[in-house]
Amino acid sequence: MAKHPTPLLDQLESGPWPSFVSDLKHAAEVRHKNPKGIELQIPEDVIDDLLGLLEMSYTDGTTHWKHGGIVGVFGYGGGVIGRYCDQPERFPGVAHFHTVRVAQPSGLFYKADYMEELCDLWDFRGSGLTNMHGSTGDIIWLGTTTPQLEEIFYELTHKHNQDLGGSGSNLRTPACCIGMSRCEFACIDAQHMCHTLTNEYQDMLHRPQFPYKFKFKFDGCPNGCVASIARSDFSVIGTWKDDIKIDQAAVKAYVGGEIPSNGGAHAGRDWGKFDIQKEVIDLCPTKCMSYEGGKLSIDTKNCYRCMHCINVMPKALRVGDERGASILVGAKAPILDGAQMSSLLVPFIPAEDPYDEIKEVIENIWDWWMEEGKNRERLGETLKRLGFQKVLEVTGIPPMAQHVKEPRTNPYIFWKEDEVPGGWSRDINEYRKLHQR
Amino acid sequence: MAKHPTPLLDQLESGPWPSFVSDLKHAAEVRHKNPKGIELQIPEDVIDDLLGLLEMSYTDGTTHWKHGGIVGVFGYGGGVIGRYCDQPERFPGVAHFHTVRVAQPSGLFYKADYMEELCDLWDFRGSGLTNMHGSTGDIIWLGTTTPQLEEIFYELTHKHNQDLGGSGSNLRTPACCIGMSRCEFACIDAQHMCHTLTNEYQDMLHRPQFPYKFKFKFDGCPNGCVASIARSDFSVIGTWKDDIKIDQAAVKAYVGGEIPSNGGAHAGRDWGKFDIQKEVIDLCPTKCMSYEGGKLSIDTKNCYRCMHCINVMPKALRVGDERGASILVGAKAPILDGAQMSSLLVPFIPAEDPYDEIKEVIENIWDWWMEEGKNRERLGETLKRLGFQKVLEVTGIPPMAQHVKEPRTNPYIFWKEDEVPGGWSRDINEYRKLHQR
Amino acid sequence: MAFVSSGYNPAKPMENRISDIGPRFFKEFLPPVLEKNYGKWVSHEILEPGLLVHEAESGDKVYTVRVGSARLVSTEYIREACAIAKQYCDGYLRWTTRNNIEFMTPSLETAKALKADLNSRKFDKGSFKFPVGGTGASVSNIVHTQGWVHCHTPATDASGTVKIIMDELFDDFTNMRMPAIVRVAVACCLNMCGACHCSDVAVVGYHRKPPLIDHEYLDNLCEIPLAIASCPTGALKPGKTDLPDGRKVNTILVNNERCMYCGNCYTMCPAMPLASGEGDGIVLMVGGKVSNRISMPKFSKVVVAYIPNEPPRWPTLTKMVKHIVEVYAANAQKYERLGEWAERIGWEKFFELCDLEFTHHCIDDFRDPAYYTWRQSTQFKFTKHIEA
Amino acid sequence: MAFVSSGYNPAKPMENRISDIGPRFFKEFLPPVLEKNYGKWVSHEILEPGLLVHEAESGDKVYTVRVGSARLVSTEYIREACAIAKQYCDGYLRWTTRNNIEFMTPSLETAKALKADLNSRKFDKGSFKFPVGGTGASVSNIVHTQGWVHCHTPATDASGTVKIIMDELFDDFTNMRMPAIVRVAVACCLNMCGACHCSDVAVVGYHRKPPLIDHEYLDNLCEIPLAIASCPTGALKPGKTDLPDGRKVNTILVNNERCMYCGNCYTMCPAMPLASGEGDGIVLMVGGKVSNRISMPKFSKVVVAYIPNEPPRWPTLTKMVKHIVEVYAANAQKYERLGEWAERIGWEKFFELCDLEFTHHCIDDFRDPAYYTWRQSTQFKFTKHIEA
Ligand code: SRM
Ligand code: SRM
Ligand code: SRM
Ligand code: SRM
Ligand code: SF4
Ligand code: SF4
Ligand code: SF4
Ligand code: SF4
Ligand code: SF4
Ligand code: SF4
Ligand code: SF4
Ligand code: SF4
Repeated sequence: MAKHPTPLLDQLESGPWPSFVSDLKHAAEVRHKNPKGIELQIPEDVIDDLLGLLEMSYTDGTTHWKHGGIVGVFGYGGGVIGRYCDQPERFPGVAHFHTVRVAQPSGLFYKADYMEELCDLWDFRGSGLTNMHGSTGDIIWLGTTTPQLEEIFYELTHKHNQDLGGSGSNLRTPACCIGMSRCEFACIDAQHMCHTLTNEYQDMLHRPQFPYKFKFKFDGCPNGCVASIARSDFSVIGTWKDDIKIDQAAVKAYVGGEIPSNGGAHAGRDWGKFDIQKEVIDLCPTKCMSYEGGKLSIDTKNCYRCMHCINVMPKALRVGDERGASILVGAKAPILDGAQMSSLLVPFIPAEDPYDEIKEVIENIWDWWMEEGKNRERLGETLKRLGFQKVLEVTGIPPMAQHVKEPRTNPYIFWKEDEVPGGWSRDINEYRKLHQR
Repeated sequence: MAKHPTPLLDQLESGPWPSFVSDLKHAAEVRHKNPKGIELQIPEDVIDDLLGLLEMSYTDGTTHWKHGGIVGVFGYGGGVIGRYCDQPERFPGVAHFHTVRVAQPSGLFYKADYMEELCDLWDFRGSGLTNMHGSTGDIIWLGTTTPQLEEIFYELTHKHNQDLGGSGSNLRTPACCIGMSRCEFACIDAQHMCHTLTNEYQDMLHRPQFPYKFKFKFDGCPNGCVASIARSDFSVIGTWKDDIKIDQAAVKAYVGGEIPSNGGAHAGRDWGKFDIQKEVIDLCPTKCMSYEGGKLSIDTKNCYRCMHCINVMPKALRVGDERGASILVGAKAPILDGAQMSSLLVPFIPAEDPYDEIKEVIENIWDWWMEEGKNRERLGETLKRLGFQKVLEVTGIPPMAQHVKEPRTNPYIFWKEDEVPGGWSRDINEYRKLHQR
Repeated sequence: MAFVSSGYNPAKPMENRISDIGPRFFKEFLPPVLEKNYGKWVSHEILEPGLLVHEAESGDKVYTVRVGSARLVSTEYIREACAIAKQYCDGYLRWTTRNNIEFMTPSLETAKALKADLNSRKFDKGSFKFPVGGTGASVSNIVHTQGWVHCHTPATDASGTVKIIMDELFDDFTNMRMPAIVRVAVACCLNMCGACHCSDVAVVGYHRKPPLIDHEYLDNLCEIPLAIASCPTGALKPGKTDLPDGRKVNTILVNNERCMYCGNCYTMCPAMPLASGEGDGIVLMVGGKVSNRISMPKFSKVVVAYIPNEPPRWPTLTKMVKHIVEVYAANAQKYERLGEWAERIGWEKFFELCDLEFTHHCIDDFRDPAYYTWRQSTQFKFTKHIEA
Repeated sequence: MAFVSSGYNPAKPMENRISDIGPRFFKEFLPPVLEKNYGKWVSHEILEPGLLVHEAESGDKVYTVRVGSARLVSTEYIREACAIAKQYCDGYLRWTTRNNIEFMTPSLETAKALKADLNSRKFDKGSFKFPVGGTGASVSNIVHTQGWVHCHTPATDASGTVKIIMDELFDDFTNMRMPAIVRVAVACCLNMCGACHCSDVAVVGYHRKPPLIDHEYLDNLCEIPLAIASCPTGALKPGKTDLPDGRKVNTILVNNERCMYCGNCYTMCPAMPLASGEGDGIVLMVGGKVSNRISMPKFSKVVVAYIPNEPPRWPTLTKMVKHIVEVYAANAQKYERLGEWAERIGWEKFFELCDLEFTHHCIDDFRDPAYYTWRQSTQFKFTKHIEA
């Protein structure tokens, strides 16, 4: 018998999609049975009480978690989100229900053994509930009590060689796509870069020194599988400079219908015979391709490297060899001034270990943002407030037409005093000599 | 011999384009000769002094007109722009140099006799210099003295049945394209509407009662030959609802090259044989056309009425029969908050004499803008400040997807108190029953 | 039960302290075939829904089976996934950036057996544990957030809405009949931790009532100036109020007319809750994308300003999402993302085809950029909205 | 000379006053063939540059000859046009919305004779009086403003810049080899009376120095609070200053760093002039359009932030305008307006093809909408700017 009846939540057990309610109920049961005889460090009822509390939310349509709560581990300004419920008498198991953010490995690969070690720790010292993964990328452990936080951290670092992730006005846990591990499109080593920069900037990740949060994300190519352009203050995206490599025989095979288009991604419907003109040439955003006499050509200097043609014919087309990254900056969610996507700052930058060129850009931006950013102002907001020009100045990047989709439509142009002959100081009497009052 | 040497201006006499300097010099000469023996009411040297003053500007790179000056005719709050030069000793002929704005007839048609009468009056009581026409549309008479203003007005109204145009925080002189007088594309009678509304709102035109200036402009069709969408607070543009009328035989004649494309507008270069697919079908912004088996078809419900196909084949395609107007609002130049083009308010409205439906829209907008608009705030700025929703409310126009190019990307949605069950007033104690502190 | 120390000494927190070691190095965890061919992949193919093959320069192949997962998962569930990984994949597994789990093996045969096994595992009430799918032109898993399970600011639940939407769209998770990928995201408040702002379909919880002020405690709990400064619309000002017991306290006054319910003030001050069972609900946004493919990334747009919270199964929400996805599937061209389709046909046509009411709430009125979303043209299509 | 009264009695201004009669009714002035076929036109054709024929349902035709004109014209010039109208066109004529003059006749023969006559008339220093052209895919006349001829706020001249640009582009006024119509506008200050903001080529005069304060007179001449409120960037504040003679006066202080030289303050207060021979000049904007043809109307974009005033013939300006028009003519497709072309190839390509330097001034930093002009994508073309 469940501790709290959950008639509403029970309705989430039907339907094909994996039911978190079924999972939680099962986990609660196992927790009570405790077959491994774990010396549970937080209430045995934690999951039951979570379900009960959630049922209450499902009934009255509001959350029952109290506002914030500052808890954490010594010396770190992040990695733990404090949480207390507003019905501790009825649901004592979740009176404290803090989150621990565990830093994930680049690309979210795991060995089962290691995962199981982590599960053991979390069953022992926490609720056993997790998010795989948090939206930023961390392994999220949901629900433990304040006294367990240091214990968990100690075990993680001492036994599992494993650190916490970010929260607060810190560098947040960087994330990347699967990249070179398994993707033929990767133009940069997103996973390695992510790992390297995460380690390089551990201090920024654990100790708040920024105006607000700051996120890195690394996409291996413009397909954007980690959505860096939408959700990171600093988005690094692989790209290339030279020709797309074309295997003309394979192109013919696509045209002949021997290879399924787009790696078979559209196999669920009959879209008719593959039509290279309609499906590739005409959809190219710059119309820089042509297919004539059985030969595909691409006018590289007009190519946007949008990936479309390569995505459609991955066995015929390959990204170029002169690879590097584009850097875009400033993405963020809507609070406060409306959402932003990242804006192109560096069209092309080398991206080889140890990534010095990229670090230089990062550090220049941080120095400036830490100086000029207001409290709770994301980089994108600082950019909007002070102008894109400013970030060019502090990074020493010359303005380029690539920085804009279009030049300004208003002529409200600021000049620096030294750009205008004579500067700002003028003499009204001189002026009046030519212009009577 | 010229009164003032003008070595710089003289360099504007060469080159093929009509030289205003040559014209002015010639006019100055005629003025001195005064063959008709006119009793000149303002200085004979007015043009010479203007040229001298202008030469001074060409030398020092600044204007020599003083700031503003409030002059006008009794009972009118506009129609005259006061102007004084800042070098009255050197150039006494232009010490006063006020502008008179004479209301132009719709479509800028004139009888020569009438024009000559006006010239006589202006030679007699002014400088004889004009702008044909001002950017808003008026006949602009450049340069007279304060005492002449009432005299000019008296003669205009008594002898020439002619009123002044607008300036100040008034309705400005409305303007229109040539429309039905000579254009086969006219969907509305732009000229008649312009004339009718100008007369209807004479009071608004002459007596300042608005927060700022307000401009009407009337384009017969979406080609926009009077640029109403760019330069009027209230832009009326002809359009239609039903099918574009197609003369299939004439289409064939275009395809066969028998009729020059676009009314011969491209005859100055050899663009090759007319290609209906490339030049019409593929350029249609909605791709709602097709040309198959020698037959042109248009899917009306997807047509944007952009005019392109009609412009290219004016002898084969005609605008539809169910005609009316779209109304767009809020255009203005960049000062203060950046330029605006007009935004679509009424997708389709009947536009037949006496234009009652349109007047209703105008008056609803004015009532609201006069109430809510700040001093020196153009309608477009009020719209931006208070939201497009407001103008829908006051005009009683239901919100439609046509009002936007795209729906909002931010979820910062305002609700009216009565739209939300329970409204704004809530009881913290009730809340605390469910949510402990 | 008894407290068990990890070895940590609270009296000397720095003793033996290890910190700043970061995450584990990912290469430790790479399946051997991936490590061997790192950076040397040449192509891929989706053999069946949820089953991918990647081929390396060396000729090596790796087969990947992708499965959906609730994201809010227990260690029991993770252990089961680990056991599967051990049985079929030498003990390696990974998660995708959208909360799916991937099992990889160099053998097609193993992959097929694995797929069958995964699809056979169910929870006791019948839902799949590891449904195979989410590849290619499908509706993949939903990126989402905490909701009522853990957060203090939600206006809706996340795990529940995800469950019911995925139930509704399940066939399209296991199938690849969409014109292009369809990315759904759920965020339970305007903070949008799910980064909904660039999703094909974005389900966003939001409040619709101004904050409720707990005058009695406000001055103790909050820094009044900070809370006031946090309001983006300037709806707050300092004030005083009389409590029922006669005490006069400093507090914050809300200009309800200017409030847009963003919750920024509540983030700064717990004495200003916004949550309301009758006010809160969902705004539906569509047409965003992240990839740079063909068109540039796009923001999602508000197409339904309000859908009530109807737990546990949010029938109005699921119906609307399903309907939009179906209309999109029926009308868009191959490769065309939802937003690209809507832009091609025009948003007025989108509303018509999807049978959505266009309300004043869909018109942007937030700051100066709003102007650029209005229509500065006579170009529009006549739809049934105009008759209205 | 002696004052001649019109009949107006200054002592009794309302005596016999006629007001609010509006403009003359346009139908009085319509050539008979237009009046007869009013609203019944069926098609048109441009027979030669500057010579149009329109055909009515009735079968009637009217031939129109269009000529360029300086707009700033004397009564002498108008009288000459009237005489021509009387000679060839029964005494009717009109102006176009772009300051051209049109002569209409139902006879082709007359029209041809008229055209020859018009083209033969010149000013004594050789410039045409009535150059025929401005139709079809040509560079038509320049819409413009007052400049140094009459206005108090200009940063450049209008009549002069128009003259030199039209001299430079003259062949394209009389010729129709452009890909589409090319509309040039000149405005002498940011008030942009010429509605430059939507022109293919927009030449805009602007100041580049903050206002110069005439402290001695400011408080007498201006309402200080109004002037301060007029500044869109908040660059002004009230203050006091000591005059050389020791008097302390109320005045306005300018935060030069925040000033964008818009001149709004000067419009409100004559004691704050901005004009400066060394600071003032021209900003060149391109790519705007007004028509709804194919693409929606577009704003012009800043492509050259500053061109010095070089009266009398502004050689740098003319060279740049000419160059851009030539590059456009050589590269755009038939029917493609300048802005449509630039958008199709991408603005980075436009700068490359036109050999223009891209400076920080071209990046928008005015208010929130600026963000939307930056590039939120990895889509861009490599141009020589990137090597830089
Ligand atoms: C006479 C005039 C109307 C008037 O009331 O005075 C006029 C007359 C015609 N316009 Fe216009 N337009 C006139 C100003 C305009 C303007 C306004 C402006 O330039 O300030 C525009 C909008 C310009 C813009 O988009 O920036 C304008 C955009 C058009 C278009 C759209 C062209 C395009 O490619 O976007 C057409 C259609 C066409 O050219 O095929 C058009 C078509 C026409 C037609 C063919 C209409 C007709 O069937 O008679 C007329 C002859 C065009 C020609 O000269 O080739 N008219 N036309 C104006 C002549 C101005 C001049 O002297 O140069
Ligand atoms: C596994 C994963 C990367 C990872 O590190 O985990 C991944 C893997 C692949 N992506 Fe992706 N993408 C993954 C998230 C994304 C995301 C991010 C997101 O959805 O949050 C995007 C951006 C989505 C957006 O634009 O809103 C993304 C946009 C693409 C695209 C562009 C598709 C488009 O039409 O815009 C491609 C190209 C394609 O599909 O042909 C692509 C292509 C691929 C390929 C084919 C790359 C390759 O050669 O291996 C992989 C298989 C795709 C498939 O399943 O059909 N991947 N891909 C992610 C799987 C998520 C999932 O479980 O569903
Ligand atoms: C756990 C997580 C949601 C999830 O279920 O996955 C989360 C949860 C919270 N986020 Fe978030 N954010 C999470 C990823 C994101 C993302 C996505 C991302 O990083 O890619 C975003 C959008 C991208 C961005 O950074 O803009 C995001 C944008 C926000 C914002 C809005 C920030 C902004 O500048 O617009 C807030 C509000 C704030 O910071 O005050 C916020 C605030 C919060 C807080 C701390 C609530 C608050 O107001 O203080 C939430 C704590 C919930 C809890 O009780 O655990 N969270 N948050 C994600 C972190 C897990 C992880 O570490 O992996
Ligand atoms: C004469 C004329 C220019 C010309 O050479 O043709 C003109 C001249 C002046 N305009 Fe204008 N405007 C003229 C048409 C326009 C137009 C075009 C139009 O109406 O189509 C515009 C752009 C459209 C618009 O209304 O936004 C225009 C936008 C302005 C502005 C900016 C208003 C704004 O809201 O952005 C100002 C500044 C102001 O009002 O303070 C302005 C102010 C002025 C003032 C009164 C100068 C001032 O700061 O007080 C100029 C007087 C010049 C003089 O000495 O004669 N003028 N002005 C045009 C009126 C002639 C006529 O009646 O036909
Ligand atoms: S972003 Fe590019 S490199 Fe990375 S996984 Fe996606 S397709 Fe591959
Ligand atoms: S990558 Fe994109 S822009 Fe480049 S050729 Fe292929 S489709 Fe065209
Ligand atoms: S706007 Fe239309 S109706 Fe008016 S003149 Fe131009 S083409 Fe003709
Ligand atoms: S008017 Fe424009 S949208 Fe309509 S069919 Fe013609 S080209 Fe297409
Ligand atoms: S979206 Fe809002 S409610 Fe949901 S987890 Fe993020 S902060 Fe909390
Ligand atoms: S909810 Fe947002 S808008 Fe409303 S008072 Fe709070 S901060 Fe201001
Ligand atoms: S643009 Fe400026 S300077 Fe020129 S006439 Fe208009 S207000 Fe005067
Ligand atoms: S010129 Fe414009 S920005 Fe500068 S002080 Fe004056 S009003 Fe302000």
